[in-house]
Amino acid sequence: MNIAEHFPALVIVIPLLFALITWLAGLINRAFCWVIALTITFLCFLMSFSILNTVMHTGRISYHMGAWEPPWGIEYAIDYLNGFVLVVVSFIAFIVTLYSRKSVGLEIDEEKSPAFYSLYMLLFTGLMGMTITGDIFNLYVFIEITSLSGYALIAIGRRRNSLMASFNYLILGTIAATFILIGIGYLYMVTGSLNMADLREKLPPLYHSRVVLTAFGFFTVGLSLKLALFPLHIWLPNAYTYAPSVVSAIMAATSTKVGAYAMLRILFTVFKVEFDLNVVPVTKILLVLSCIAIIAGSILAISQTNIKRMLAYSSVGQIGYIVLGTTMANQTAMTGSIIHILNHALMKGTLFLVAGCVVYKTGIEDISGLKGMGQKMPFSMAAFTVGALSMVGVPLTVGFISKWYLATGALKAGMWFILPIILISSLLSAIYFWRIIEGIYFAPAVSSQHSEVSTYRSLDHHNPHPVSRSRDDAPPGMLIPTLILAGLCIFFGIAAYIPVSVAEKAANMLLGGT
Amino acid sequence: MVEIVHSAAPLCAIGVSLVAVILMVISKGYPNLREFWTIGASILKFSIVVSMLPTILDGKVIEYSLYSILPGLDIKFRVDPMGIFFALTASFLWIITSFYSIGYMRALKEHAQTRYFSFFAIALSATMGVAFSANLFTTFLFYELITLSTFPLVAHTETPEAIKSSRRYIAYLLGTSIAFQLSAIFLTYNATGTLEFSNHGILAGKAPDMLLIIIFILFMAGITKAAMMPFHSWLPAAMVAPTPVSALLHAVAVVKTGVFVLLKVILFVFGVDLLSKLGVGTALAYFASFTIIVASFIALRQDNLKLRLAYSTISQLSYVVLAVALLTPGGITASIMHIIIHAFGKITLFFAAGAIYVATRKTNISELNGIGKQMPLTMAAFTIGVLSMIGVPPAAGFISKWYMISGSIEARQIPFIIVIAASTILNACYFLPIVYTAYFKRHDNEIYNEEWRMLNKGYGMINLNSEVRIKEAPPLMVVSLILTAIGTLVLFFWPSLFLELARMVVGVVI
Amino acid sequence: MIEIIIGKYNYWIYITLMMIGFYAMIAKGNLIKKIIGMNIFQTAVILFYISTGKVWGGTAPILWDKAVIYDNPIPHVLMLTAIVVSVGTTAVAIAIVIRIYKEYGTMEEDAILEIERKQAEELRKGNTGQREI
Amino acid sequence: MKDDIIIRVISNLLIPFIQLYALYVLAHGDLGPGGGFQGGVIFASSIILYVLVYGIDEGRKRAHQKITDVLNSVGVMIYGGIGVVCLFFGGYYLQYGKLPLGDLKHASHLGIYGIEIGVEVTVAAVMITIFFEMAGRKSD
Repeated sequence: MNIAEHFPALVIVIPLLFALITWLAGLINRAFCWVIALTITFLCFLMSFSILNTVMHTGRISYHMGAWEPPWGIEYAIDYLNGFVLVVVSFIAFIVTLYSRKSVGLEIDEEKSPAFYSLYMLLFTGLMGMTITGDIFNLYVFIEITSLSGYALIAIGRRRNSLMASFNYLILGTIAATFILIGIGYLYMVTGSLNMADLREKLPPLYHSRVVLTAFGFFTVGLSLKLALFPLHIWLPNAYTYAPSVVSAIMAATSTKVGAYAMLRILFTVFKVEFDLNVVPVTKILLVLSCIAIIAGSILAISQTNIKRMLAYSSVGQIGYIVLGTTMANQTAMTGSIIHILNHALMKGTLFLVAGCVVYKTGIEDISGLKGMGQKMPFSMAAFTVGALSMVGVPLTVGFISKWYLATGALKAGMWFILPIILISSLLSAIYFWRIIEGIYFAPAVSSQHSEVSTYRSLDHHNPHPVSRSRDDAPPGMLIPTLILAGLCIFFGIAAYIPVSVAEKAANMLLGGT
Repeated sequence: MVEIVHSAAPLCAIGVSLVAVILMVISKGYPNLREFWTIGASILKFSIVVSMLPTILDGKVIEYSLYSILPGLDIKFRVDPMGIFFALTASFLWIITSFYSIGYMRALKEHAQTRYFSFFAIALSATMGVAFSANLFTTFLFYELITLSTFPLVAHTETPEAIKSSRRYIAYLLGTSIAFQLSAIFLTYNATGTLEFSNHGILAGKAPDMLLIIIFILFMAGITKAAMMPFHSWLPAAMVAPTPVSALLHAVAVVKTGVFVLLKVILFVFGVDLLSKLGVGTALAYFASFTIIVASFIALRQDNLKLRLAYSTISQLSYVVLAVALLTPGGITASIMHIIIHAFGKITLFFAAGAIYVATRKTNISELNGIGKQMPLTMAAFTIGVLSMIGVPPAAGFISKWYMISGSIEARQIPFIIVIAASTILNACYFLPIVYTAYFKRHDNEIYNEEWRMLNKGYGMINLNSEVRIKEAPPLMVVSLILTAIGTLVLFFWPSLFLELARMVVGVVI
Repeated sequence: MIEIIIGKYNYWIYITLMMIGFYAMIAKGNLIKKIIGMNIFQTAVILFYISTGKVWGGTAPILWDKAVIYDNPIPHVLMLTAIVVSVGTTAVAIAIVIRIYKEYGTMEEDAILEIERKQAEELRKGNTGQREI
Repeated sequence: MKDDIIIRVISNLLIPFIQLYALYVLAHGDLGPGGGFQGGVIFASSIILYVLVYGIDEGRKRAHQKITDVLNSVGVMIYGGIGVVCLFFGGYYLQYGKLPLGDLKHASHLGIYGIEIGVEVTVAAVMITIFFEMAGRKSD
């Protein structure tokens, strides 16, 4: 038995089984949970990496569940695109798990921590499953696994505001999932198939059928809700703000990304590019929506005072970027879109993890709470700065790579008006991040050398929480994962060819090339 | 074809101060050691730059490809006559500024000195990066690095006023470069498929004229470091920084980076032929003229010495732009020469302003009555700087004005001669009163002392030394500013090396 | 026209049910009613699936010795999964609502939002108070 | 309601049959209508009936929380475990035919039974847990 052959099944089954084992182990000793979660996410990361490696060498892998042949059985199909997303998801999950031990200890009741890790693993299973599956109904099932564990994770914290956030997410998430289910039903009605690759072959003659058009409409709306495309983003800010920091981090970094991936799959694998461009003007609609999302997300982010809420709105804008690249249907922009899945996961992961560090150390979520933190938490704040610069799109960070591809792609497609939109949003993000960075490093705070000025400073109303400047950074368990992500923000900004080489192939594949 | 030498020397020149930063942070607790690293790095950097000079004078070009992020996004260095010209200026003045900084920071017992020296070194690295960059991407990269690394320097005092000004600083520099410069780069890449500088431009024939003009306008608006109106107000705002920062960065490194990049864009991205075909050169020249005159008028009204110098800088920077916009050999020579000539002159003036501040804590011109007697060396240097600004021999300013006028004549653009003449008069109007105040007005103290003497007649308790209470600034500072003043004179008498480099640039682009 | 209404009555039933559920989910203020609406919504989809799998005159798809007309079993199987999902969603929803009731003492959305608004205002006041000191 | 003799006797009588029926539904799940999910729900309903009659505390004694909690997970593990065991015998995930349980048909048959048992255990345990969680809350 060649075990590597079964990795596609194992990356789903192992976390699923261990989600439950985690919980049982928690009955014996709560400390086991974190160890198991860490081991399993790491194992899955290695397996995903191996899968991607195989895909890069041999092309598309198809795994038949229970040895049933594809059109009938459930197929797990891995190509360049989802191999890439698998690695991203499992890596971020591993990093966040590494980070979670202290943070969970602070933000979640101790007796709930086994449940937390169990749900966390289920969320991870769901995300991996959504990514890997080649069966459209299986996709729905994994969307629901992801969502259900997501609702529970958001509500698991101590804050009561999180309950309403979670409930609203649940209602909207259920609408979204049910819409997707209806879409699947209609496609099954006319084709009798649930396999994505099979649907791709069977659908073209039916492209003008009203049933297919209806199905497509339901898919688009349902998935847009799932990935929080403006104006269907309303569940996202509250959910990210009130969830425990770890949950915000993993959801912001991976959950919406996998949603975007599912969108790509439906738009470009189940349907063909010709359909999106010629039959239904969906690319045009999404183009407009994503442009609005980019601008609106940035503007809304500026007006926030809670740091996690600000990051959440910024996510709304960034999701706009991912969708934007797909709508132009040319390879450069599509590459930008796919690579932004990784890049945004890294950047937003870093930023949310730093927010978690600050909450851990000070309990403050307000932006003003970050003032003067440059002295107190130098490493966390350095990571924040890297993440922020990356969001702005400064060269040598990952943000620049995404913007480069999106902008040149837009120009190649002859869509000039996208250039100002991308740049305006960069400017807006520069505004809301620079505000914080300036506060971090140059906030008025008590310093002995400037006694004359410091009396004035302590009266300054901008500084409601005078913080001591003595160094008191987050514990290494939280700091190291944060710094790893921040480091990767720079590493992949420089060694961009690594993810780009995969993303380019994926984009080419989605657009109908070989 | 130009012979290309592959060498890592440009990378060393950039990297040496970055290495020094690490050493500085490590030796945080030992000020003397830390300052040693600054000085050491500056001298090493200058000598590396000088070591490249013979190769360049031989007509060769040094190239070094560091890394390629993606196709089209290379970090690549090329040392050409223009780059080495700028690098020589900046790295030489860094040595002097280092000494001056040490004197200044220690005399004022400033806080966060390690941060100050570290970011200063980073800014200089970035300046070298711009000087040696071989393509627009590398330029943009280091351009942004300058902006980011000078921010802590502008906000150094951390007072609310400094924070406010630095916010404006970053908003102008980062904002315009993202909004305009980056979009111009995207458009250029889209049109040509490359970002490499080329001797005759890369854009010719690659896009419709309308688009080219748009790209040109975007570039001009995006390179805000050149402080052309209406994007100039960051420069006066940046004057809240400590004086050495204003001196080196906001009179030399940052603003000269602006005009340098502008020159690069005009000469190596568009090319002289294309621009004269499009006819935007003249438009730019008129624009620059407007800035020259208006900034001079604003400078007239400033009482704060550093602000007056800042507006003078805005006006002088536009000389460079005006000269290159003429697109004639004389104009280009003038603009390149003016980079170094203005650098030496203006740094002298700023050094003097800083020395006056350290010695007297005075910042306003109206308070400087009689200062020339108390600080004779400083004010002598200041006077030389003023002469250079106005363009009076034997100060070097004369040379650039000379070439500028000859360039205007070559281009048959008489209006610009009038502009240059008018601005010379204006320069004199706002600089000479300072000199007059310093030498010929009686110091307040003298009046005060006389009154005091009369009042206390018979008590015998007069401190007879009180009128010389104000002494020269610390020796490190005075020596520095004298050196730059001498440099201004030397440039007038022996400009041949730099003229040679400028001539090489002209030979290449036309 | 009449054919569309009569002949495809299963769709009309499913659409009506779905809209009832949808309305309840969006418009009702009581959280439990929202959950009920959600259940109706999901049930409507289940009905839709099952009706598409029906073959006129077909029997249950059980393996007999002789070949007969039988219904398409796949939609049924799929709906088995959907029912499980629906049960899971309902369970999570009710669990959250129970906690909401415990925390806020009400299940009316408006009342909860009012409480949250007041809380936020107090927090803001507290902050400004701190600032004035 | 445990004081009501009729209800008590009838439910005592019914509960074993309900449970037996649950197993019947399970056993015929592979070829006929039914299966683990339905069987599990039916099984859970017997416990729920018991609780309705005898009250929560009495019910908890029969279906102890620890046990249901563990069974929640065990069922899924049976399911997943069988799938993984298939891998060891050279099959794909859940390819029961490769299990060493006789010929292909037989092995598939037994494999699917194992799966159904797993589903039944989990569904029954989860239903019971949900019921206890909802019903067992005091009005605190």
